[in-house]
Amino acid sequence: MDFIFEWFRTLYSETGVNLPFIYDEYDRKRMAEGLLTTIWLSLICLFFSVIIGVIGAWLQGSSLKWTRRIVNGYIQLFRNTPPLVQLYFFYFAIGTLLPRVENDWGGTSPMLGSFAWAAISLSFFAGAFNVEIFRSGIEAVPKSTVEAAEALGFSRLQIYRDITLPLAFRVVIPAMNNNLVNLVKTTTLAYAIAVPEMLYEANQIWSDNVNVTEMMIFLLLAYFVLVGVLVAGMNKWERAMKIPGFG
Amino acid sequence: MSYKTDLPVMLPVKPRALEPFKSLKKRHILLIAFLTIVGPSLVFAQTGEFEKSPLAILLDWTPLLLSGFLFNLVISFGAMALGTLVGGLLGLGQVSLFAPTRASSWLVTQFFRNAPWLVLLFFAMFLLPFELNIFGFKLPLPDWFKAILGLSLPVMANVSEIVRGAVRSLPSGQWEAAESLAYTRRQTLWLIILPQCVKRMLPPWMNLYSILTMATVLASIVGVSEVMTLTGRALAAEGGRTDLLAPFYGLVLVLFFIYCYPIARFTVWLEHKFSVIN
Amino acid sequence: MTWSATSDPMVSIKNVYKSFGSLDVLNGVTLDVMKGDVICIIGPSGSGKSTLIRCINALNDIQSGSILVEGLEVNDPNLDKLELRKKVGMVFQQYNLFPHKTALQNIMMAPVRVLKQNKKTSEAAALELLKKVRLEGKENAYPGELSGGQQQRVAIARSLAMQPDVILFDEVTAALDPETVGEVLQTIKELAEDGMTCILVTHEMAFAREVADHIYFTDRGIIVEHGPPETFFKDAKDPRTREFLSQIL
Amino acid sequence: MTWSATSDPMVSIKNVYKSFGSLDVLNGVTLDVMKGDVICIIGPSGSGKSTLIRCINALNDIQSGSILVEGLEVNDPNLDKLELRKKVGMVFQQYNLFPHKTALQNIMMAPVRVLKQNKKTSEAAALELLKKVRLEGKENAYPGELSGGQQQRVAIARSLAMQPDVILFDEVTAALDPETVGEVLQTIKELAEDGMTCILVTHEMAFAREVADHIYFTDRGIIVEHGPPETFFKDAKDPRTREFLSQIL
Amino acid sequence: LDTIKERGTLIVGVKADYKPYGFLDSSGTVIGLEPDLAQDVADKLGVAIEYVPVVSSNRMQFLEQGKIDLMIATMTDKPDRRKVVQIVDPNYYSSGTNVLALKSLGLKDWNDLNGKPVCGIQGAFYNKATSQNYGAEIVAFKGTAEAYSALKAGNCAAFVYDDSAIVAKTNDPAWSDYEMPLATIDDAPWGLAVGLGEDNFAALMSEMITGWHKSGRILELEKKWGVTNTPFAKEMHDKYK
Ligand SMILES: Nc1ncnc2c1ncn2[C@@H]1O[C@H](COP(=O)(O)OP(=O)(O)OP(=O)(O)O)[C@@H](O)[C@H]1O
Ligand SMILES: Nc1ncnc2c1ncn2[C@@H]1O[C@H](COP(=O)(O)OP(=O)(O)OP(=O)(O)O)[C@@H](O)[C@H]1O
Ligand SMILES: [Mg+2]
Ligand SMILES: [Mg+2]
Repeated sequence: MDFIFEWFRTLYSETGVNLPFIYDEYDRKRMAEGLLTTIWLSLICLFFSVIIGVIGAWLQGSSLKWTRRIVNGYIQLFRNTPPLVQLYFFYFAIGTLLPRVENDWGGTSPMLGSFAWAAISLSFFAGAFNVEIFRSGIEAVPKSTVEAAEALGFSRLQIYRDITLPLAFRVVIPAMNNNLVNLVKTTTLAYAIAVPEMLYEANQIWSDNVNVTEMMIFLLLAYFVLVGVLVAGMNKWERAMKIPGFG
Repeated sequence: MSYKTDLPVMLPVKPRALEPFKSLKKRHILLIAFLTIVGPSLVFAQTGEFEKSPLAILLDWTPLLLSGFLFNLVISFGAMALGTLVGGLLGLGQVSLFAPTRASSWLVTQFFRNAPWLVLLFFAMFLLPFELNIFGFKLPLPDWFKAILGLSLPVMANVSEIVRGAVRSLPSGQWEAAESLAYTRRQTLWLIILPQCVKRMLPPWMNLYSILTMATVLASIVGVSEVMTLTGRALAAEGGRTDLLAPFYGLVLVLFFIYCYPIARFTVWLEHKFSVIN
Repeated sequence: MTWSATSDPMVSIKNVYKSFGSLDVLNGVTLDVMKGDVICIIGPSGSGKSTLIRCINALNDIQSGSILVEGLEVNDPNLDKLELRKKVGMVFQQYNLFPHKTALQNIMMAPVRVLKQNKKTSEAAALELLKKVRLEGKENAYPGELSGGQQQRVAIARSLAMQPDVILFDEVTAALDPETVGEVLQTIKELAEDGMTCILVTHEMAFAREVADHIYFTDRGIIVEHGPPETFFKDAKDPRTREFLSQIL
Repeated sequence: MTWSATSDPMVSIKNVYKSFGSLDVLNGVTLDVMKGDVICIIGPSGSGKSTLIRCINALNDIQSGSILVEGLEVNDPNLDKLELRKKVGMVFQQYNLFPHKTALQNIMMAPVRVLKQNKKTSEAAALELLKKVRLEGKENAYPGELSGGQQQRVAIARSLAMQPDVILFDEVTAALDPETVGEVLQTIKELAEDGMTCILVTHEMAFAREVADHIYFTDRGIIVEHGPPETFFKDAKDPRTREFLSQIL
Repeated sequence: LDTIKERGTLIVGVKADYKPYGFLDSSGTVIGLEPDLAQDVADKLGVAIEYVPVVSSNRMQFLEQGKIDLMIATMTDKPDRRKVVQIVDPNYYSSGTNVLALKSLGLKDWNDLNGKPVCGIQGAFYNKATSQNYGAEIVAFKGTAEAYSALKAGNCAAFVYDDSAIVAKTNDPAWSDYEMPLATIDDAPWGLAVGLGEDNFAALMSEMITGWHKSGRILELEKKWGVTNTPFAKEMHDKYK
């Protein structure tokens, strides 16, 4: 290991290409934490945004007018305002309205920290898109298939869980794929509320080392790999979900 | 072995049949405004901790914030124009017959499409010089212009994909018919293919514009004096009062919503209209 | 068994009216089906055959009249639909199998989920049913991998798995290739011979003549003529019936 | 005019081989078409009829053999495709009109843009052609506003506007409603009577018998049998041809 | 200098988010201690004044490009900066690093910050020092507004920033529960700058700064903007009196 670090240190002194997050222990730790935070935040948001999508699409099919209206209002509000402002609104505005808890350094702090708010805000943002995506998937399931399940005595919830949702899922994977890739890219916004994700840590490092170019290129490559892994995973999943005999 | 069945299980996702175009209703805005601005201010007003009510302060600052929002729009127009221009060329490159052009256009498109917008913005902000030296002329590159450049990069990549998608979505019969009438490839592209693509490209293009407009607030992170930056400055000037946060950020939300929601509705309407015609 | 009105009917339809918006589809339909009966409903397109059959199953509700299925009143807002559907099976023109489940799973699912049957027993029963519809060996095939006729037979087995007292068939051979129609009709015939109560909508006159105990002819939402097949096909009285039969036969 | 090999043929196909990947579609096709001839190519689906016709127009390239169109070698990498396509018109099964242009513009566009004709003259010529295909008054209609048969006639007029020496028709009536097939066939018949050289792929046997000077039957990429319609339909020798004809007629 | 007179306006780069040194009022004009100093210069020259809001990352380039004539923007005087712009002697002001924290927290020493979340400003040079030397967990925001909000909301235990700004804050009634409990570190003078080669202008400015110190103008402005008089300002006043 050490000689690799040495090599990068020499690279810096010889060519000026400065990659402190490889050879410097402090920066390496920061960068690794940033990467982990980004992955963790992405996974949490992926999970919850899909949950929100599934539940929202179910509520949208409700027979109660007001339930549908509220879901629609949620979708329109979150789709038509900047995610960054949503993040600020959640963190600064709503965060201060919630009850406070004792913290371990002798004061009171808001119930939720910046990471939690980033996770909530981004999940709601991506969830708004997922509701629409699932809704269109559900509409693509033929009515007659649902009727067949009805005729077999399935309840509404059973039909949704066993028939509609599994079929809708398969139709929407490409669209959802796209949305989730966007979500991973959007996690960079958490930078603005000081969530120590990759962009934040990179920014700290370039402030200290004045190596913007190197950090920038590293960031672009890192996101490229992250998005690539996600897309590969989703494609694999799509193939696994493929129904034999169709398409 | 697979049989043809009529089971339409894997139908492509269809755009939802829509009621006729319905524009934003006043009460919708009022509701949102209440939820985001007035409500939180009232919660605080009852605590009576401060001398001047949050709403009054917000009203003081509104003209300035509006001017900041106009600046966001200027940035969005600039980035959209630039991104569309370059992205259009890149998209044509992606359908070129010349393999190296096709491959390199594809690569550039994918690269900028998969990078986070914010990172691209930082990219433009920090890696572009403060001024360009062209033949001894010093062309200053102010921050807002760099923001336009930075935001136009992802726009460019997305426009490129839109163009490619639209061209690919046309039935191959159109190409063949034109070919057998002895049109050159260029004539086919400009006279037959692209005019038909415009209609297909319009909805995704408008969608992209809406996304771009919402992304202009990212410029605040790199210090351009747009609405979020001004909001930050206003809050600093008012001394970091926590009761002002909700109304101020709420106002920004409302501003964007009023601008972007009609665009979204119009886009869905267009999509629906075109899908009926075709 | 021949048609009779003496003992208690299994399905009893009385004076049923049904309209979609301003379109009147059923204009007072009355008919009874006894246990073990096989009845066929024939008639021109749009005459309300499918609607009638769907009403029996509460897939459509009716405006007025009464439909009694083994004592359950279908036209009752407080009807327990699950109870009804355990008694009444239905097979559709478009088969409507669940495409993401294998043939076996399609058959087992409802007994396990709805009747809360033990998985083992319902699997055994499902395999038995697959054998009955002559599809041994296809249990792990997905619907997309089966021909139309095979799919339709799986659909019949799926319906049988719920052990209904009566099965409704809505033009179950209309979407099939001519070669596979025979397989499906054979399966239904065997069912009828086993004593299952069946209500069939069909355009296959030869088949109707062979298996039906009683034939009903509908036009514009009413039953124009009915009778046992021997008399029905030979000496229909109503001019519309005669015209229809002359076109079809 | 009857089929002969004495004078110079307008289209001369010699020993053409063509495959898509590992799929051999044309396996040595040879045929000649004289000026003013109308030839029909018939054969089962997938036998390579469309592929053959598309090769004449260089929409598909060939692996080996030679296709000469008025002395132009189509299988020549340096071929001026534009020159070829000015000589050869083509009408497709799916019409492929340009949906964003009116009927008149569809017809005028190529003469103006490709042949650089004067706008006035080509407009006059286009109107003349519309009259010929009996669509006077439809000049300002968009393709979406025309029936299938009308669209196909506009497509024929569009092809004629380039004043080609030979026109290729690929099952031009296959996508049409039965009522409008007649209009289109009538138009083609008039063309043939005017002395236009035509190569037709068709399943309309009666039509082929009436207009063709010579009929070719293809199967699995080779010409199995050919001859003038009188003898072709009466005493085909090849068993495959006979089987095909027995199914179709 | 001639161009300024010819143009009739003096263009000054000032901060716009740094209360009380330079900040916005609700009409969008910049006010504060530094703009007042700039106004003095304009008055002296007899020309109108125009403010250009600058941030740390662009202020020197603006001066280089000639986009602004004069920069009074809380810039710390550093040797490498003197290579790029002409920093005028003597320094007009000074500040160091300190923290703003709740009185109830009872901070006494920088080491008390160990393990606590401390708000900061992205790109500030003391972030790394605070976290490496004293073990604080820096939570860096892009601007002061966010940092103050986060502190007030209780997201951090303290806010590490320029002491002069913190002093001003503690005088604000809304912040009466907060204090500046630690000893200032890294005290450094602020420099006012003009473009390289603008020697005449630099000489004039040098004279102006001496004048401000002499007359006690700086002390007076500190009072006006609610800042307790800083040791540096007093010392300079004594020195030039
Ligand atoms: N859900 C519905 N909404 C509105 N009208 C309907 C609906 N279902 C059926 N109809 C109409 O009711 C009439 C009877 O339809 P039904 O399907 O019962 O006829 P059918 O006798 O089964 O005809 P076919 O032989 O074509 O299946 C038709 O005119 C049909 O258009
Ligand atoms: N572009 C292509 N790529 C691969 N295979 C092709 C292509 N075009 C045609 N084929 C294959 O070549 C074979 C011949 O096709 P062709 O369209 O010439 O048949 P055809 O005689 O015109 O049939 P039909 O009467 O159905 O139109 C078919 O098996 C077809 O699948
Ligand atoms: Mg029916
Ligand atoms: Mg063909």
